[in-house]
Amino acid sequence: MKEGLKMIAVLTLICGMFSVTLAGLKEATESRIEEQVLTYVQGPAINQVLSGFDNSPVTDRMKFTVHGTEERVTVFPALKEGLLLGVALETFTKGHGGEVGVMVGFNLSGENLSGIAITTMKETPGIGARIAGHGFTSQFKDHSMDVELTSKGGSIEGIAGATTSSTASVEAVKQAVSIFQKIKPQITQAWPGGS
Amino acid sequence: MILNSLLVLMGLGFTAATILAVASKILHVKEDPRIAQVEDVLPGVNCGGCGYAGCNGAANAVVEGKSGANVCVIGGIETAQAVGAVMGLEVLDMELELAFRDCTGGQRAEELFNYEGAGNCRAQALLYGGAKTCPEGCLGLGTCEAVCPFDAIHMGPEGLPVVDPLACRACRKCVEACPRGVLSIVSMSAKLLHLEEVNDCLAPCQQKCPANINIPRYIEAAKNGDYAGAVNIIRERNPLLLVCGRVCPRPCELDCRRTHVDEAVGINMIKRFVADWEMNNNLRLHIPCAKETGRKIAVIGGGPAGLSCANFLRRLGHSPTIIEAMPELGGQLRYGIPEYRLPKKDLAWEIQGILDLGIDVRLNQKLGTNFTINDLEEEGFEAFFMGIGAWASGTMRIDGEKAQGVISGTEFLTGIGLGQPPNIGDNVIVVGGGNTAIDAARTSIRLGCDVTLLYRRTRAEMPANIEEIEGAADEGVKFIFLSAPTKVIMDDKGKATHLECISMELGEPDDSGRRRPVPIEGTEERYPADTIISAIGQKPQLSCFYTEGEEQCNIDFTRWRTIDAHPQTLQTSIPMVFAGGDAVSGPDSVISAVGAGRIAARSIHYLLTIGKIPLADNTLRRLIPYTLFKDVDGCKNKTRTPMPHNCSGDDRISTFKEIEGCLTEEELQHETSRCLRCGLICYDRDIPLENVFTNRVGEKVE
Amino acid sequence: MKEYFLLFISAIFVNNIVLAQYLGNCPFIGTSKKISVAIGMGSAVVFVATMSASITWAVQEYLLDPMGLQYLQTLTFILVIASLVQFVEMFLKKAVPPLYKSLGIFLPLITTNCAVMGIAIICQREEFSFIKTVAFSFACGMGFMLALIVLSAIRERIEVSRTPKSMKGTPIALIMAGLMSLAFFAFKGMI
Amino acid sequence: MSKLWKEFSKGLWKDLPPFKVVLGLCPVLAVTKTADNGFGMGLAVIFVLTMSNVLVSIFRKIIPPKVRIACFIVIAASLVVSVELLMQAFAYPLYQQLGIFVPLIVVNCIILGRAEAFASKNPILLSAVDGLGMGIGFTISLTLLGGIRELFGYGTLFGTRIMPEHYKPFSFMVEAPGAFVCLGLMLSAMNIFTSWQARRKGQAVLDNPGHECRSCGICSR
Repeated sequence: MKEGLKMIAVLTLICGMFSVTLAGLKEATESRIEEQVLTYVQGPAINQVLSGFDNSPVTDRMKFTVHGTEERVTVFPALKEGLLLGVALETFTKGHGGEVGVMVGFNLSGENLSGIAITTMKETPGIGARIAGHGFTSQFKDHSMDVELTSKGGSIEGIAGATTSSTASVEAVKQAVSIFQKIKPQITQAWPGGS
Repeated sequence: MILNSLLVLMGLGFTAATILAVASKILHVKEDPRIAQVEDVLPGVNCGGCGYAGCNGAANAVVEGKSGANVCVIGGIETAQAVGAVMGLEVLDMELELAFRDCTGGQRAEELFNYEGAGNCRAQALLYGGAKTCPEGCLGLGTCEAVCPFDAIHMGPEGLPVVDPLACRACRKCVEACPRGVLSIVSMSAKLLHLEEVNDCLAPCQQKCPANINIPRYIEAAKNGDYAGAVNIIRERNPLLLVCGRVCPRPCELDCRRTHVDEAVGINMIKRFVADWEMNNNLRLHIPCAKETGRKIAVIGGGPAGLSCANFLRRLGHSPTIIEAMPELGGQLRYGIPEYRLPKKDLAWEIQGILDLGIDVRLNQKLGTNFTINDLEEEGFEAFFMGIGAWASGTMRIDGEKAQGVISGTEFLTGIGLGQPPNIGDNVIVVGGGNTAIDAARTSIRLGCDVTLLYRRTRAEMPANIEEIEGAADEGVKFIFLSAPTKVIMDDKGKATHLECISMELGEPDDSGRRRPVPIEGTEERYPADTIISAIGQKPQLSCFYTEGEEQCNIDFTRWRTIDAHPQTLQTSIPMVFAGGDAVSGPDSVISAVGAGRIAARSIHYLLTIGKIPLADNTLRRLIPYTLFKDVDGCKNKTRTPMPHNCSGDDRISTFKEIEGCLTEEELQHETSRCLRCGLICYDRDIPLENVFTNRVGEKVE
Repeated sequence: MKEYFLLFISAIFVNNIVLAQYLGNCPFIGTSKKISVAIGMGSAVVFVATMSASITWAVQEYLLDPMGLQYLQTLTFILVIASLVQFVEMFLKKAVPPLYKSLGIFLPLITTNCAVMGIAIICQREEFSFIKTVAFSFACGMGFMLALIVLSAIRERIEVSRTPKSMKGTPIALIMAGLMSLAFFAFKGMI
Repeated sequence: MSKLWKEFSKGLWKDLPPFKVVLGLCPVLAVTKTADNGFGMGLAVIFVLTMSNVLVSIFRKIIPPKVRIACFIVIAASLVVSVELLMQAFAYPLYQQLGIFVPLIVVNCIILGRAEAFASKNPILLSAVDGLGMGIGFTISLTLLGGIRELFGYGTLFGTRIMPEHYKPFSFMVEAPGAFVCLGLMLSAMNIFTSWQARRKGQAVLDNPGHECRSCGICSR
């Protein structure tokens, strides 16, 4: 029994010791990791949906509270010579195999979408996963804020056989549009508008 | 977050450790604590080399006593000692096991086809079972060499694997790898216990030998000058090599393949040479014995069968006691075979060597008179071997047999052996054609008598050794063939004076295959005789098995009034009683008795250790037909060395000096060089073997 | 139903855990010398992989996610798997000795089998539901067993054929595994 | 000093993983698509191996033998988590590339093998040096294998184009089959080299220079 107790004690203590160390390390690296994740996961998507900027949208990101809700949204601005060209924000909806993450870019000048990019998704390979393909996402480039699938009377062609995935991504864009519209005043306040 | 992490991880660690600790208590399988200790000292590599499922399995086996402290093949002596320390076992007592190659063929073994596939025996074996003609022979591609983890096997120059005894750890990898079963892991005990099987590599001589001595191997050793090696090889099957070197009727030489070239190899002369070499140099080579078991076994009868059985039991680690009715050990060797064939001092030297292994002896104790089996059982003996021989003479079944001057051959020879030669007068008639009859006749010659030997068939039918018959004729024994006694003529005092005989002719063959002699009416004749020695039909004396006043005894006999014993195990109708030698077979050769002694020892060993007597179904029972060739080609003639004789003339017929002599070293060299080194079907040719392909065993393709 | 069927096919053939995902290679090479051993090891992996993936799923769902401690995933998983394996070993030894005899000796080898840990982590990264986790981990285990048995069968034959001396043993086994992996590539077109 | 050097250098040649001691194959096969990845993985292993050896050596006296393996695992896993965090913070692309194999460092037999076979029996400094040597050896092997596969598979080395323009990348090399075959060939080359070396020195040539999973004590627990 004594040996058993010692076993338990040693294992527990070692676990405890390392947990503190690790937690400390986690605290210390947390902000840096976030930065890295944004740079390497969201960064490429932002580059796809925004263009013509000369700043780093990830470094200049800001968080806004959506009016009327508690939700906080990270917005990535595209600036040129300090003036705001457009913004990008990421939204998530439930897809076929899990969350579909969509980075949606907005043109401040024309009030329409500058493009979208899929950041994360776990759709069925070869079918739903085609939403990430160029053919699907490019439809959104310079599209008006009013997006809808053709099946529902809109102008976006869904992926054949992957209704759920197509709907999910369109829903995400719609969500982003509504958020954008709600926080637009705050955005223009935060960065000097270019137009 | 730090707090969360701390709590979760500590909780997890605590839970895991607690569950395991509790589980190890609740789910504790009652195990010998030594299993864990043994496992701790094993290397823990789970390599499986020991043949058990991992180190835990090996530890289990050790603790259960299924395996010794040297279970681990890779751990070496340190591990063995550590395991031994845990188990309290003496490590050094463990019997050494080594890989052993049975096949001797190698490159001289003929090939059925020219194989050019992958250089691996197992690959070759997939193709019609391999290219060698011999179904059991080594294919020689060295798979064993490749699998040996200890670098202990190397392919020798003859295309056969050579095991390095120092490097071999008996891991069995080679045994498993060999598709032909050429290699086996054997200890000394295993060799002693092995009953020859038809798929062993057995030369005809070894098959024929009643004791299955590995003849080619000892001749090979003798040829290489390794006389001690030869002696040890013989001792694996026959502890009485001095005796057999002198008196063996050598059935092996009958089937020697060399008989198809010229004459058989003088196998027994070679045996005698190495046996004499040991005795003359008074070497007393060390005879290894297995670890003491302390099991007591009574060996009743100190003749060749009893001596052999006691010898092998002792070497297997048991404690036999020989109980002998006569004042000295040796049985028929001492009391039946005359001095001129087997000098008593040589016999004594040989017996002493066996007793020196640690065998107890009780002399002058006769079964049934001085003790019974029940007495011995109460004394703590666990098994019994009956090697009581065949000492009772058959009767001639003629009138006047009770007359004074009529004695049996065994009686006569025993008297001589005891140093009390009976008064036999001048004219002696010996009746019978066996070795006992010849021995009696030749002994009588040496006592200065005029000896006539009466046999009811012809010389060709005499069961005695040809050399013996010739020797008797040389010494002046007169033979009367085709003549049978009908009546003993007595004088008034009841003393025999003449023997009346009738001539016979040979009729139809009887059960034994010999032609039955039929008397010819009216041909009676009388021969004068002071003494008539009847040397016919010895039988075991079975009266000792009957307790006084009882008709029945609980041991079964055959209809020839010998002890009934299982032919392969020699077990009698009483499970713990075994019997062998003349008592079972009727009068037979020394070497048969020696072989029976070993078989009985094997049976007793198994019965005492594992409770049953295992028998392979491919045990060698008769000669393997395809090994007996009609002709042996490719060999030049080499004359057989004549038997050297020590004495001649008067010296020979008037003294009991030993007649036959021993080879010289040169003669030995010549004789061993005549051996064809036969394997199962291979043998040494003078011509090289290249391009000799055969399509059927033993037959050459033209 | 079709989804699960596809999951099975994908886990066993298309994304075979050993041949396409490079997981569990040490035992794959180490225990593939004999078919009998391969079968024992394979079934042990199927068993342990399924079990540990299910348990780690629960740990992640009810412990790590609510507390926001995803970063401790590696640590907790390995701890849970190691204790689980040891527990199962003790349990089998007590409760089902025949099973222990055939499977038990392989269990200790599995603690450090990256296939088991890898399957658990993949299930988390793919955010499978519980049922899917069980199905997926079982299928992955089967994939491992399949590859292991096939390789051991090949190696038993290779053993008796002429291989260059330098290739004997592990090198030729690796090359065989490579060719098997190439063969399994053909399944890529299936889904 | 010579003892330290001996422990250090054995990982570089005598017991060079994974060639001399076939251990830790999964990362070897999986992350060696490019020399970069191999090198990065190697660095992570050096860190974990050295640190775990040091820690195990420190704690070796207080750990009860029955939970020995569990404790070693916790130590190794904690180090792996640290590596994960640090890699995410400072080398995120590498973390993305190595993916699942970063957490799987914990089940790399080398880590537990060295902890069990060496660090749990030796003082801190020796253990550290042993871990460092083994780690560096492992890194060299990984980088080498990665380099070869990258060179033939992409025509580049550490991302720089090496092969002539018209070289058509042999993409077999960077796929799973290529990994197996390439490692097999390298092991075989290693065998040839070892026996050549032995022959040159006049030593007996061993048929199978230790390519057995024997040296890793861990499988046996």
